Amino acid sequence: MSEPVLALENVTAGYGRMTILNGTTFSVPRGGITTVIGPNGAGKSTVFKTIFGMLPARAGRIGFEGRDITNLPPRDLLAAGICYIPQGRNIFPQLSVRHNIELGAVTAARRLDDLPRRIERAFERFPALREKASVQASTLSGGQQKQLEIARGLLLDPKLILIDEPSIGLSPKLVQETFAALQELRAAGVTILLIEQNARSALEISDHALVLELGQARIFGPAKEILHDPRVAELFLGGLAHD
Amino acid sequence: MIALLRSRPAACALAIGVACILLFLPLTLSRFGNYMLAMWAVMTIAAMGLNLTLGYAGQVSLAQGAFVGIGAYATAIMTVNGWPLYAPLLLTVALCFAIGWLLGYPALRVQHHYLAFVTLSFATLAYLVFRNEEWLTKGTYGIFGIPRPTLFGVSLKHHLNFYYFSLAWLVICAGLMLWLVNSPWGRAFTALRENPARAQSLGVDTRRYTLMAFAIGSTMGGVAGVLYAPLVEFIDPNPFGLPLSFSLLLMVIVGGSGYFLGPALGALIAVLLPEWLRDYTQGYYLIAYALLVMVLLIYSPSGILGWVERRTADARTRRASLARQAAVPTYDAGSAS
Amino acid sequence: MTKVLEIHGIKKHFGGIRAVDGVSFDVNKGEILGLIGPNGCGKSTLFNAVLGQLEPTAGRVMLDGHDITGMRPARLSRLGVSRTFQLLQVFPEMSVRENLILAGQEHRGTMVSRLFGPRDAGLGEAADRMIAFFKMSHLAGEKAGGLSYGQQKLLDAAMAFMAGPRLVLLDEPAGGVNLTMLGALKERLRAINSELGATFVVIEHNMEFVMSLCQRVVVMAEGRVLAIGTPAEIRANPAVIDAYLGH
Amino acid sequence: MSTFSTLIVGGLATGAIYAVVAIGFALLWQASQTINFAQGEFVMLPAFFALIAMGMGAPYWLAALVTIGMSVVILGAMFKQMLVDPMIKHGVLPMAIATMALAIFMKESVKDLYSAEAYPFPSLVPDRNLAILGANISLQHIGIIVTAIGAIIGLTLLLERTSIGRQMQATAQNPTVARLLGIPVERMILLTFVINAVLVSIASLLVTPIYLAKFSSGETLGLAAFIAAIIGGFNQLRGAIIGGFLLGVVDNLAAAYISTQYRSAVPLFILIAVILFRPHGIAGRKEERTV
Amino acid sequence: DLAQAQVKIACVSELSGPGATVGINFRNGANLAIDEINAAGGLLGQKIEMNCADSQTNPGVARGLVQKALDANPYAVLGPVYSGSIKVTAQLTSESGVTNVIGGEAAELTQMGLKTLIRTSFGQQISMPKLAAYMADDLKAKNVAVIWVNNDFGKGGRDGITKELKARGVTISADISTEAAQVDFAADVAKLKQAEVDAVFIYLHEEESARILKEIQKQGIKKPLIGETTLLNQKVIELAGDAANGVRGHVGLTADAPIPSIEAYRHKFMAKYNYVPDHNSMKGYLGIYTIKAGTQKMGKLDPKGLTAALKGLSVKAADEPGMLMDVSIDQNGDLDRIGFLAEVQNGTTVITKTLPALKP
Ligand SMILES: Nc1ncnc2c1ncn2[C@@H]1O[C@H](COP(=O)(O)OP(=O)(O)OP(=O)(O)O)[C@@H](O)[C@H]1O
Ligand SMILES: Nc1ncnc2c1ncn2[C@@H]1O[C@H](COP(=O)(O)OP(=O)(O)OP(=O)(O)O)[C@@H](O)[C@H]1O
Ligand SMILES: [Mg+2]
Ligand SMILES: [Mg+2]
Repeated sequence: MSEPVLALENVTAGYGRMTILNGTTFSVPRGGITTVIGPNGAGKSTVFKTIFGMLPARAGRIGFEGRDITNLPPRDLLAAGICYIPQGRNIFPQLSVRHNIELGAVTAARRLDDLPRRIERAFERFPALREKASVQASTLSGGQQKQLEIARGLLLDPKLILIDEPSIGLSPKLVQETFAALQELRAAGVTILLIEQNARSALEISDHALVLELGQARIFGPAKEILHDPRVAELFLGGLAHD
Repeated sequence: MIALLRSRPAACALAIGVACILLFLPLTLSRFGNYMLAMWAVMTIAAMGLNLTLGYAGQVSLAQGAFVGIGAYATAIMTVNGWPLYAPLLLTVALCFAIGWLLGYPALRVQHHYLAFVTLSFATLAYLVFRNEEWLTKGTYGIFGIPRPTLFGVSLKHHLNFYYFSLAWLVICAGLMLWLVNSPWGRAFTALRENPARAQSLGVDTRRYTLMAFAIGSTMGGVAGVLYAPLVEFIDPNPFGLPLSFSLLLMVIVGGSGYFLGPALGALIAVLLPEWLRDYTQGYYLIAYALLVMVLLIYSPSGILGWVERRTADARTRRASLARQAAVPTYDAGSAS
Repeated sequence: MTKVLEIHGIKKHFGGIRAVDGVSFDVNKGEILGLIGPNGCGKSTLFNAVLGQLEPTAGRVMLDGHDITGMRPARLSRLGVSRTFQLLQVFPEMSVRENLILAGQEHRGTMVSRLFGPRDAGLGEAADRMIAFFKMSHLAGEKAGGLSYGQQKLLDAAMAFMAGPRLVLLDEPAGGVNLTMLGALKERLRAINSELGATFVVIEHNMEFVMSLCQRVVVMAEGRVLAIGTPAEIRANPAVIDAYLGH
Repeated sequence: MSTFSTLIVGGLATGAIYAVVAIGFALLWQASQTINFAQGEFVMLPAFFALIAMGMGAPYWLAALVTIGMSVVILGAMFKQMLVDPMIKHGVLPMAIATMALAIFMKESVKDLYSAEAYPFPSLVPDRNLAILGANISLQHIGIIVTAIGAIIGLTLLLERTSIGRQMQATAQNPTVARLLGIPVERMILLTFVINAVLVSIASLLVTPIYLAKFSSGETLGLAAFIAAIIGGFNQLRGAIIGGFLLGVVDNLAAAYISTQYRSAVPLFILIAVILFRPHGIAGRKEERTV
Repeated sequence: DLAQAQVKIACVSELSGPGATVGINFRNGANLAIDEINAAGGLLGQKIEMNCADSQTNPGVARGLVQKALDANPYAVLGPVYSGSIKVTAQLTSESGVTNVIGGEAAELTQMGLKTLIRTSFGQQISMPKLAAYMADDLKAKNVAVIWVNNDFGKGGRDGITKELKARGVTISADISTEAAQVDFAADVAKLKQAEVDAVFIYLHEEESARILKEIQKQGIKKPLIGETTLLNQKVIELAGDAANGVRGHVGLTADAPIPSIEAYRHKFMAKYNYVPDHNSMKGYLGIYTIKAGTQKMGKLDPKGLTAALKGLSVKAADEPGMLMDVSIDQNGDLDRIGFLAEVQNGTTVITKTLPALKP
């Protein structure tokens, strides 16, 4: 296994006086899909927010490609080639869909010339967005909004993608297509860190899996192994797969 | 905050202390001191009403001052013509409740600054009626010689008596308010503020609660007016213009919007602080006052009690945090694979 | 088989956009009905048009044979119809427990009786039981806004159950909920369904959830009904596979 | 007839003044979701910068530049740094109240430190009258109308057509997401308030010859502009000018044909009808899909 | 309080709010007088000490402050200027028997049976008849338009002049109310234009007066424009420019009067505050000197006796230059004094006629 792209060492973070991550430690190998699973409230999203500088790490170190990126602002992280597609609803309701997507490229002003091409590519990936390109983003359906966010996140073809539960609100077909897209990106050498509650399908396409509980990395290992680990299945995957 | 008063012995001590101050401090004060304290009590009542409309139910109203005016004029007109004080009191309660209810209707259709505009228009109209309908309100000449009532044979002409009278009313109103916001209604009002759409889908009749929030809040404003008139013994339209509504709004926000005791503290800042500052800043007391208000809000945008709340919440969170650290993971990596 | 809800030719247009374009189907008493369809096919809009959140452009809705078209949500709720929204809809500044009590209180007595009644409107235990069932006891006092996504999703669903409803419409209750808790949710749903005889209409993209839970499934596409049938039939329906399930 | 046109033209003239100030309200809302209740005083103060500068012997053009510069620093940067930053996260009301206090602070400071008197103020455009529709309108007002329209066109182009403008809107609509897309949120907010500062200082130079330089002249102006912005539709810049004109004209007509005693309420109630009929103002658009 | 080394005079005035400009002038005038008196050895050898409290132009606040002042047993109370506030504060001062020298002009103030009120300027019941007579007799006006600012200042003037004009058989064919701080007078002047009148009576504050004069010029109305003290104020002329030319009226007090003592006052004031004083500043100034005159008549500092000493007092400017003009105070506390008819001619107020005191 090549040296890790992303490494967390004893990271402590939380909200106000509330400590959620204390001493979280794990590392993500280069060029693969790593899926993070764990109960609701385990701290998965918190890990992402901390990595991406949305929450201050009170202690510990976060390294990206050997470089210390602890508590760097999102702007720098984007420049470094990391992107973060959060959970829930993250759009600019009164702006048009196209403008929403374009804003995914503000950090790359110098390469704006090929922006139309990139947006075109996003529309190919999610055709629904093309017909909605000029409407207010708030009128989109839940799933369409999620598509918008994913398209926006992938606009600058980053090196490391932090993506938090992309499957929420997406139709099975689009989930398959999104996962397919992630696999393509992996093939192109992009590293993907994925949080999924839709864990079985996610683990199917993943190389590695990380089980997070109470803000601590409990297990890290090959996705297949963890998928078939009976205790994991029973504790986090709602019992053994019935197939 | 209320819960705090219930649970914490420290807070109970505090409450008793405050009670003592309110009861015995006035004995040591000059006529002026008591006049200002009474004014504080009166404004607190009005601000409490607004706190219900705005702080709990989340309905912006820039018309609270107008209701104080309505109460004050009803009282002035009737008592000058020999009616006893309870007559205008009843009238005011009925009148302000009704008008407040009606003023609530626009709120069913528009919100935020649009609602602010509608209520502001009403406040302007009320002021103009006070000023222009001379046959009723004596217009800009104002009404003077407003008698202070006699209660159980005790004349309230004396400043100290009138202060205790106002204080008594403050206690009554506060009691009613406390009971209201602690009833399921209080929860419904909060829900109305937080997420009306969801509240509706859960069976909260947002229409009726909105109207209620306006009606009850306005009524409190009216009651404050009923006390204001005999306190000052003269009224003309000027004190009941927009500035009063704004300063009541200020009291609510600075004290802590949506906190039961917020208005009392807010009124303390808005009514007593400037008077206190006069003696230390010569002519510049309003500048100093404005500065202090800004600093206070910069330091705690959620008002004085917002700050208190955060402090108390911190302690709770710290405990919860420790509990979370102590929790045993269902899966310990040791026995993996 | 008695019909709880009848949807007759509901349309909802936004300017040129025909979000819902003439949908009709019935919901039988005591069934759990799945509602699926591609993103943007009009499921949520249909819910909103049926439940008075949006004024339908055309069509009628009957509850127990009574016309309830465009009836205010609050009244519907008090007729025993409860729902969840697709986007998280909790009361962020209220504690989890308060959220749940609120969800039930308006169904207890009248406005006046509530004013004079107990603070928790007699729903304290019920709320605590609900919290315990969804394993959130340690969060009972937390502000709902401070919960994780999945926790809020669960709370949102739990709120829909508090009033002991007769008809529940859930818009993607499973999204983001951990598989283990999803089992619990499913169990809860079945319990309310069998014990209280409540009827459910569930929008969900999680096929495992839908197929294992629902007796019938309605498939929508582009604002219309594409197919209605048992899970097995739907799974096998090529049109559905093509439009929605994928291969 | 000539009376009527006098009223209309006069109303438009006054309306333009409201509009010029109202633009600021709309801008601050669209680009930072804040309401500045000191906006009137923001227009009152720069005139005194100019007076002081001219008092020190500076020619008008220099005084004007100094005024704009001072405004940018004090009403733009300092305001943003000291008041907006700590409060912007906490919703509209605390900010509104803080700016109310700021308004008192500014009024009282000018009154106590400069003077309570009203001072005439040199006009950028000559104080001559022009006949339109048989009614006289002063060049000053025409200047104001032109500026108002110019400012609105300029700002609309900035907000709708440029990436910067969209980043400003994005910042206002969802600061968190704006941050994680790498939008320089801080700078966008600063920019918003700097633009507002330039706007008010220009407005001040144009309006003060008519309103006179006086500590209290911001009160009525600020309120009228606030109302104009709301009527126009808070989230649309062009709404400001529509609202301004409407308020000015309705005000005159009401005073002339309905009641002078109720002149300051009648227009409001006419306009309430507008608001209830169009809950998002005349030019305003619905804020977003709610369910 | 005879023991104390200083004479404490309590001042309550409108230092903020709508009345700020008026009240601050009042205070400045008073302070000027006090400086002079103290420099000249004080009042019966004792220094006068005065601090002025801000009533925010709000009767409720004014009441509190006068209460506060009385709690400290002052020698006399000066102010407020706004009649509304005076109505409530005067109740307190007369209850406590402390002399209250006021700046208010409302007619009824001295008719409310309040024992300790003393004016510093004509009440409207004195100035309005003079104006009405001027319009009816000199101008031969048959019908007149009245434009007034709708607050207690303007309303009082409007009611006063209306009464007097009606009494002289003049009809009010346009009665136009305006707002304080109003900017756009197009509608009002348009109404004026429609009403066929022989003269226009304008009773507004300074800035508004200036604005309406400009609008009148703009709409090209050529009727005689009549006003009371404020309309002919130097400030108005400064603000209105040539639009003010031709304005005429009665002036009770004016810093522009061609009287040596007043010119001297004007210079002293401008030297101290470097802006042109208005009549409100003179009220404050005269207020202090009135107290001085009363005290000297008593020959001792007796707060209880002061009112009595002042009532019926008449002072010659020759004996007390600070009084600026000969004046006599009647039993109600009203003044009798010369007044002026003035006209604005190319940018300056010219006194066209000096009206003698009623009882010279
Ligand atoms: N904004 C917040 N303020 C306070 N506490 C928070 C906040 N967000 C999350 N928490 C707490 O942090 C813990 C972890 O939250 P997080 O969102 O990381 O969980 P998660 O693993 O992403 O869960 P889910 O699978 O439901 O998304 C939760 O217990 C939650 O209560
Ligand atoms: N207020 C609105 N204005 C304009 N178009 C709207 C509005 N609301 C919904 N739409 C459109 O109607 C269509 C249906 O939206 P809806 O949210 O019902 O889809 P959905 O079936 O719930 O999709 P999803 O599974 O993604 O939630 C979408 O194309 C959406 O863009
Ligand atoms: Mg999460
Ligand atoms: Mg949906």
